[in-house]
Amino acid sequence: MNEKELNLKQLKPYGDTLNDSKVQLSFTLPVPNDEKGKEAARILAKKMGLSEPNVALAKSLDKDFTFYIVYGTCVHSVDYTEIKVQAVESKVMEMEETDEFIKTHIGRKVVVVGAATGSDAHTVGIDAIMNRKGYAGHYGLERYEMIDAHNLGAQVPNEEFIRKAVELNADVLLVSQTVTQKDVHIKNLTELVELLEAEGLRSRFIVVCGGARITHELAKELGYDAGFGAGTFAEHVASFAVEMLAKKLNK
Amino acid sequence: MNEKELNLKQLKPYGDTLNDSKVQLSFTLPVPNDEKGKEAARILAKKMGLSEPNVALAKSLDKDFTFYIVYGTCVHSVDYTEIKVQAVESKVMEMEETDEFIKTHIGRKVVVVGAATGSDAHTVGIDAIMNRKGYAGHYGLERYEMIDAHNLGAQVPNEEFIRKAVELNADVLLVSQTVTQKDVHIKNLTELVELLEAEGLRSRFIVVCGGARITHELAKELGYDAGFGAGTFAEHVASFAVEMLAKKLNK
Amino acid sequence: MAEVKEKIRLDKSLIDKARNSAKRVAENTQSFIDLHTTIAVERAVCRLLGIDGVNEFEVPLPNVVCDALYGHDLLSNGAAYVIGCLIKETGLSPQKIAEGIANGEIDVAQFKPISHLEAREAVADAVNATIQRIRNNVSTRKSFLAEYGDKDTPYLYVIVATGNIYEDIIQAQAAARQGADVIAVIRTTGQSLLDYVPYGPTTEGFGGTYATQENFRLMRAALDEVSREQKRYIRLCNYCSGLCMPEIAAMGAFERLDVMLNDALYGILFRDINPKRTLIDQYFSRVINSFAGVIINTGEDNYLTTADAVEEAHTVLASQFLNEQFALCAGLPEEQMGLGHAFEISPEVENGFLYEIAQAQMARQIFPKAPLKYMPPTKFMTGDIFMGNVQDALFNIVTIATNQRIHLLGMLTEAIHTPFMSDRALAIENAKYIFNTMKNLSDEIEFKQGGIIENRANEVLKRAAELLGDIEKMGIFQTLEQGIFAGIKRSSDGGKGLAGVVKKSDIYFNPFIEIMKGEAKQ
Amino acid sequence: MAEVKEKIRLDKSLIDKARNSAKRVAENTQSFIDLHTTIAVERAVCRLLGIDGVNEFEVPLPNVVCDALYGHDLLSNGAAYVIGCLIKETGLSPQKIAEGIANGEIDVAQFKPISHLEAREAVADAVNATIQRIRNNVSTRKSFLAEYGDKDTPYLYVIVATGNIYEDIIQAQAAARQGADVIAVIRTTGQSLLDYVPYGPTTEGFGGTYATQENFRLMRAALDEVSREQKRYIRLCNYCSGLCMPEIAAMGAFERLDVMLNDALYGILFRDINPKRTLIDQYFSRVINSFAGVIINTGEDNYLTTADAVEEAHTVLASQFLNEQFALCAGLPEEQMGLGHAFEISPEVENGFLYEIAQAQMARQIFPKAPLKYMPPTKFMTGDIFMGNVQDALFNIVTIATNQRIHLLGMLTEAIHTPFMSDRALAIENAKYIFNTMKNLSDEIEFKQGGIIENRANEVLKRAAELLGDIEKMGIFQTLEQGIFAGIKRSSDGGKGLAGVVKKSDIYFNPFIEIMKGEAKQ
Ligand code: B12
Ligand code: B12
Ligand SMILES: Cc1ncc(COP(=O)(O)O)c(C=O)c1O
Ligand SMILES: Cc1ncc(COP(=O)(O)O)c(C=O)c1O
Repeated sequence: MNEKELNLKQLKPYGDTLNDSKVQLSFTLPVPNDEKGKEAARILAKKMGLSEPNVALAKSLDKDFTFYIVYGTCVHSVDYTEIKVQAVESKVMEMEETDEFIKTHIGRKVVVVGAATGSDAHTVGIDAIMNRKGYAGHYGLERYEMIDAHNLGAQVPNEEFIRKAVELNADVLLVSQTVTQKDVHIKNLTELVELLEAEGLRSRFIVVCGGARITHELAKELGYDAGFGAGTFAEHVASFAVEMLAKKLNK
Repeated sequence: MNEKELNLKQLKPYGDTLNDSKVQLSFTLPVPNDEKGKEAARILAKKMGLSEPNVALAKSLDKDFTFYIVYGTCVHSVDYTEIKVQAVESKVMEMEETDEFIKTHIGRKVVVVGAATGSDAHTVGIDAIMNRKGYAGHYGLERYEMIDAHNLGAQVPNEEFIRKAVELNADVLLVSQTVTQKDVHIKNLTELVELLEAEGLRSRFIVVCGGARITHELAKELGYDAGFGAGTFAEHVASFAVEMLAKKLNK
Repeated sequence: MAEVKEKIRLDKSLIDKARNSAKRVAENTQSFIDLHTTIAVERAVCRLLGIDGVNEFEVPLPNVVCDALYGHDLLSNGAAYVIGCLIKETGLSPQKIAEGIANGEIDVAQFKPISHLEAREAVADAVNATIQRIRNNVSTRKSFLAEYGDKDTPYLYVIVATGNIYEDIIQAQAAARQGADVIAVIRTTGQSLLDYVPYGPTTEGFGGTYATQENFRLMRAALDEVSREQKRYIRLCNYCSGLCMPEIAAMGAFERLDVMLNDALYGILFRDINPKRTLIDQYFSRVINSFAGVIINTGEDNYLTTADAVEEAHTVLASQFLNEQFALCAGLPEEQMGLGHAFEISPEVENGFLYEIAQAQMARQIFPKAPLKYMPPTKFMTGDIFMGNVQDALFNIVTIATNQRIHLLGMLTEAIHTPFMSDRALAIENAKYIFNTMKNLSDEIEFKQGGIIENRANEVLKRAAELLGDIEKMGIFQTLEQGIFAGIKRSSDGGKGLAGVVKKSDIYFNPFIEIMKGEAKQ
Repeated sequence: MAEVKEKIRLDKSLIDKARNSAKRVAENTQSFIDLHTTIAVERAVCRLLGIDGVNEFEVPLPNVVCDALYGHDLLSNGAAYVIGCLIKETGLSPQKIAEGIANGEIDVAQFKPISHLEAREAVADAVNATIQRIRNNVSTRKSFLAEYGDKDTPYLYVIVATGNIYEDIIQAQAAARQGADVIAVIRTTGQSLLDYVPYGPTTEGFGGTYATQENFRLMRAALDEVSREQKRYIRLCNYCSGLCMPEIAAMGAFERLDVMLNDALYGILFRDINPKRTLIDQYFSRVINSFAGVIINTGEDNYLTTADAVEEAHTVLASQFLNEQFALCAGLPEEQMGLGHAFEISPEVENGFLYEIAQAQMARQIFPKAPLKYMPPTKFMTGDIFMGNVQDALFNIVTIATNQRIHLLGMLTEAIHTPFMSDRALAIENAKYIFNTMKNLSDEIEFKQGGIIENRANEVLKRAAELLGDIEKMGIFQTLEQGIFAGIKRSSDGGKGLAGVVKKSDIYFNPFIEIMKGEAKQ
């Protein structure tokens, strides 16, 4: 019925009409708020692929800083049919199923050690995964019958984290990272893997990271077995970890 | 004092640090809200030049429509030193100066005819320029001693507008366009110039357009002598028009 | 809808004085209206008689018929009378007669006059069929509401305006699923000045979509689908305004629209339509809306897009009183009077929010049964969409704090474009958040006696009463000539459409007015 | 600041009961505090005696000196005593002595003991110089305020957090020009657990910028510049918290900071710093803040980032009472007590806004002279920046409706990143709009007697009084062990920094406490 058909090979943004390609942008430029600045904003928007950028707002933030809101029509499109999502591929099991799975396939308690590492003091994320009461009605790992969960809290240095993991004979390490300014999470996550490798311990553990800005893709890149972002519940991590552990042990 | 210097040849967006190139985007894609959709949003953002797009929000608008807010680091930059702004170049004179200028250089009243043309019913813009009381404390053309201003109101068809202009022996035509959906303003503005040309009248008038989404650049492209956007006052148009008229008459 | 509490003490005698002035203005005008008809009224009669479709040049048959009548100076007899005569003569249906006129087979000039009573009898079947059809629509609406219930908190009202009815449907359904209660399809620019209603589904429009009966039907069906899915009756709104005001009322009645923009003065002021034409047209349109159970929305908010919202607030109130009385003349019950007002005070005015509260609460107390239509900020919206969303939030707060009924959601991109699907979703999210987190706010807060709020309300009331006193003296036509509303001056013999105004002849009758007015207050 | 009106009727006897319980808890704790010192307290004494700079390994000289004292079990005598002895012996300034210790020329173990009185006399010049320097700062602030006046509406408080002090300055100046009244420089992650204060200007940090004295100085100068330009005194805030709490108080006093995050319990709960260490440290830090005219900001808002804001609201109030009493023990006047609370109820809670109003108004009435610090929504902010700006708007409304004092602006990008320059500007724009358009709101509205708001406030008060009754029975240490606050359990012998706690010897003295406490309530 539409004049133009939805073409998933050339997926375009939608404002109020299919394929109208409308996009909103905002950014600040370190220049005064005048016509020249607006033109700079338009040029930038054009480089980003907006064919007819409309500077809806130019607002002075200070003498030499101006904030722009720009609307326009984007020339780019996405081949939606070709998208392969890098996602954790385990089937998600309920708590009871996971416990059952561990009994059947592993035959002993799985030891999980978690912490917010480095200088990161945000515990809510790791607590959401590990604490008994869990998060948004989803129980945490401490409640799993077949999981022996150790939450080391926050601001745990990587060295200490590894020491504890060895001491507790961990199967799975859970690392939470919330602060991402200046990519501090990447530095910190990389350091952990490097330390593990240096000590020849990497293959001993399943290593999983998580946090609001963590994606599975990033985690894999950094040498982790998996990464979990916003909206994760304990069952997601647990399912993934025990399935992988079973494979590893029964190889 | 900054680690990186401000380089106006490669001007970049500013988030909280010079040259951090931070940009915010939002758009809707006609796809379901899932991981694949988020990836599509990231791919689009990458095509727009965001090197590390972070999908801060994916919000369902309907089953097959999802709204994304994306932050990222833009790879593009602008050569600010090369920007030439297409702007109206007349010096802006106060009402009294303009009247004086007309007396000296033209020696008779200047006839200005204005309207919101086509189906556009927005009169506030043209009224702001023409009505005696003006706008935001800036008197309108009707108050100018040496200007004979005729405001024809809104929804004036182009044909009628031209007829009136000829009848009133106009020097200057002012056209206001507010509605821009589906580029209706461009169609309407183009039509006026074509009609004028067809009737051999184009050179007889100074023709100026204005409106919230009108730029001088666009106006020139469409064959107008000037275009005025948001924040215009009567004195801007008056200065431009009388200066151009004086040149034209005294040639 | 929640009961109105007397939260600010208003001078009751001033309310009565203002209302009485307005009543006399409306009654005086009504005696003028009763003597006249218009070409649009007669086209509406044609439609109600069942005439639809277009000729080979895309001219709607109601226009073909009425232009023919007009051309032969027969319009003063009323379309019903002439068609009645032709039915009697030919035995054809009104539609066939119209087609006959269109293809030249029937020449209206040649019609055989019969008596008033005979003509009435001749159209009776067609009239009754229509009356029944509209009654069915009213009862369908009632059964939807009986099944799903109706909310007693403010309705979330959003617009769609893509220009393409199919795209509008996608947007409307999405909005309804997100929580919208009323969907208004905005009309394309310029439609109000067309002296005919376009025909069929349309996909091209600027700033809105053509109002056609087929577009009404398509959207109604789409919204019924979502109503069933969401178990919530989604109301449909369009514009009963412009040179075809009564025809659109008829179309809306046929297609079960629930809400209609319909103002006694809007067309005069904002579209330069002739005052006489508009006043006559609005009367019949309201008779129809009233019968069809349509809530009308009046357009006082528009005043504030040109006039200052602090200075001219009393003109809004005065106009509400006038719209109320004109509506009562047309038999429209208070429960269907969506009198309009708006949140349009500049964000830079100190204590502007308190004035908005004052005016909104005042309107509730003065029109306690009316489902007031409250309009969002538009004039002071800028390209700053973040700030804009906050302005809209404050508007949402006034609504929940004063219990407005029809709440038109503000769009953060108001100054930029007609709403994107996402703009609407953000607006709904904004309002839902506020209505929930402030659910009982209006019950919890009281306003200081003799404070800024109470004083402001009484000041506006006082000025409105004075103004209505003046208007009563001048009468409506002179009032319009003086530029009292929105600073716009309109002479009784200027503007578009005056030619379509015709004095009724002695034989004139409009079979619908009587039935509809009789039954309106069901 | 505007007078507090009794807009909700609170049970006065419960307020008294709660306050008395807190008073006894604080007094009992104070007897423990008085017997002890810590390595951080002594480093602060060193700083106040004029010791600054770092050794070749970047270790600050106050650490070098106190580590040496600690190593030789001399810390219990207090740094002032030992340095007094060394001054007497060498005739050198404290700074030269510290440098001597650093380069090995002076061996603290070899110091020649003298009498308490003689030691006091030896440090007197250094002490007086510092006291004078701080007094000058206080009077500079006063003359700024005398010249430009001070607003009596809420202060707009924003943070800068780039990690780079020079970039912070650009942002801070921009914000101040936009209308910010208080600029807080957020600290880098992890600094609170460093047992020393880094030195010099810094350009690397994560989620914030190192608190160093040089950074304080640079920012102070930058803000003074804008103060002069804008004719408005811009206040500077930093964090007096963590393992170096009293040292930072000293640095702030030197560099004329105006506001300091400074809580009696925060470090214990949120940084797992040893409870004894924190309680001793907070005491001296508050003595200094009090003398330097610094408004402290307490951290009760943090409870609600982990605990539920509806369920646990009473713990916030209980903690405010405790902070108040601990502050009084340190001589801090009520006018400098920026007790913390926060707008952290889920946007999905029905009538959540009414609860926020209730809690905010209650806090104002219970602590009428305190310049309350009110924190914006953080926990329920999401990546939806448009909705976020509305949440922040509602928070702004509560502030203006209840007259809060130190108003921390919420950022629409709270869930995404530390603020961009534009985020801050949008936040300021949001607040300025609301504070202006609702200027007299708090004066205009009244709350229904026995309504949701009043009942909620009394319920929170009741639960807080009960809790404080329990705490009074348990004492502060056991309370912390039980996890009463934010659900976090802390044992008196756990956490970081316990080793730095030392029992004072008989010869111990801290020359600053006496002078500063004596003069605090100027
Ligand atoms: C609460 C909070 C705090 C509390 C933390 C209390 C505590 N005990 O954790 C306090 C007040 C102490 C705090 C302090 C600071 N914070 Co803070 N804080 C937040 C806040 C408001 C909410 C975070 C949160 O609790 N989310 C809820 C949890 C459940 O979500 P989550 O962490 O994403 O976890 C989920 C998933 O990510 C995943 N997950 C997380 N970890 C893991 C691990 C594994 C293995 C797996 C499988 C899954 C997983 O599962 C969880 C459940 O679904 C955010 C802003 C916001 N609204 O997001 C800022 C925020 C995170 N904080 C921030 C900052 C900078 C700080 C400070 C450095 C300075 C400051 N601005 O105050 C300090 C110091 C902290 C430090 N040293 O690290 C920034 C981070 C910016 C950035 N991107 O770098 C934010 C975004 C605020 C901001 N805009 O400035 N903060
Ligand atoms: C007021 C208003 C109305 C009033 C108009 C009353 C009147 N008598 O003019 C009413 C209510 C009638 C109205 C109706 C409609 N409107 Co309207 N309206 C607005 C609103 C709120 C403000 C416009 C305004 O008055 N601005 C103030 C003036 C002073 O600014 P300005 O026009 O830009 O003029 C300045 C400059 O541009 C310049 N200028 C302008 N003209 C000229 C000419 C010359 C020669 C020169 C030199 C300079 C110049 O100088 C002026 C002073 O500085 C805007 C939204 C917004 N906040 O911007 C929507 C808006 C313009 N309307 C819009 C639309 C679509 C409509 C409708 C079609 C449907 C609807 N949504 O209601 C109808 C029908 C109108 C029609 N047939 O054309 C859209 C346009 C979308 C687009 N970009 O295409 C907007 C943006 C709202 C929206 N988001 O949907 N509208
Ligand atoms: C009563 C009324 N009719 C009609 C309209 C719409 O304008 P148009 O006449 O262009 O359809 C409005 C505008 O808001 C209105 O308030
Ligand atoms: C009292 C107090 N101190 C300190 C901080 C900051 O944390 P950090 O200890 O990481 O500097 C806060 C956080 O908001 C606080 O409220």
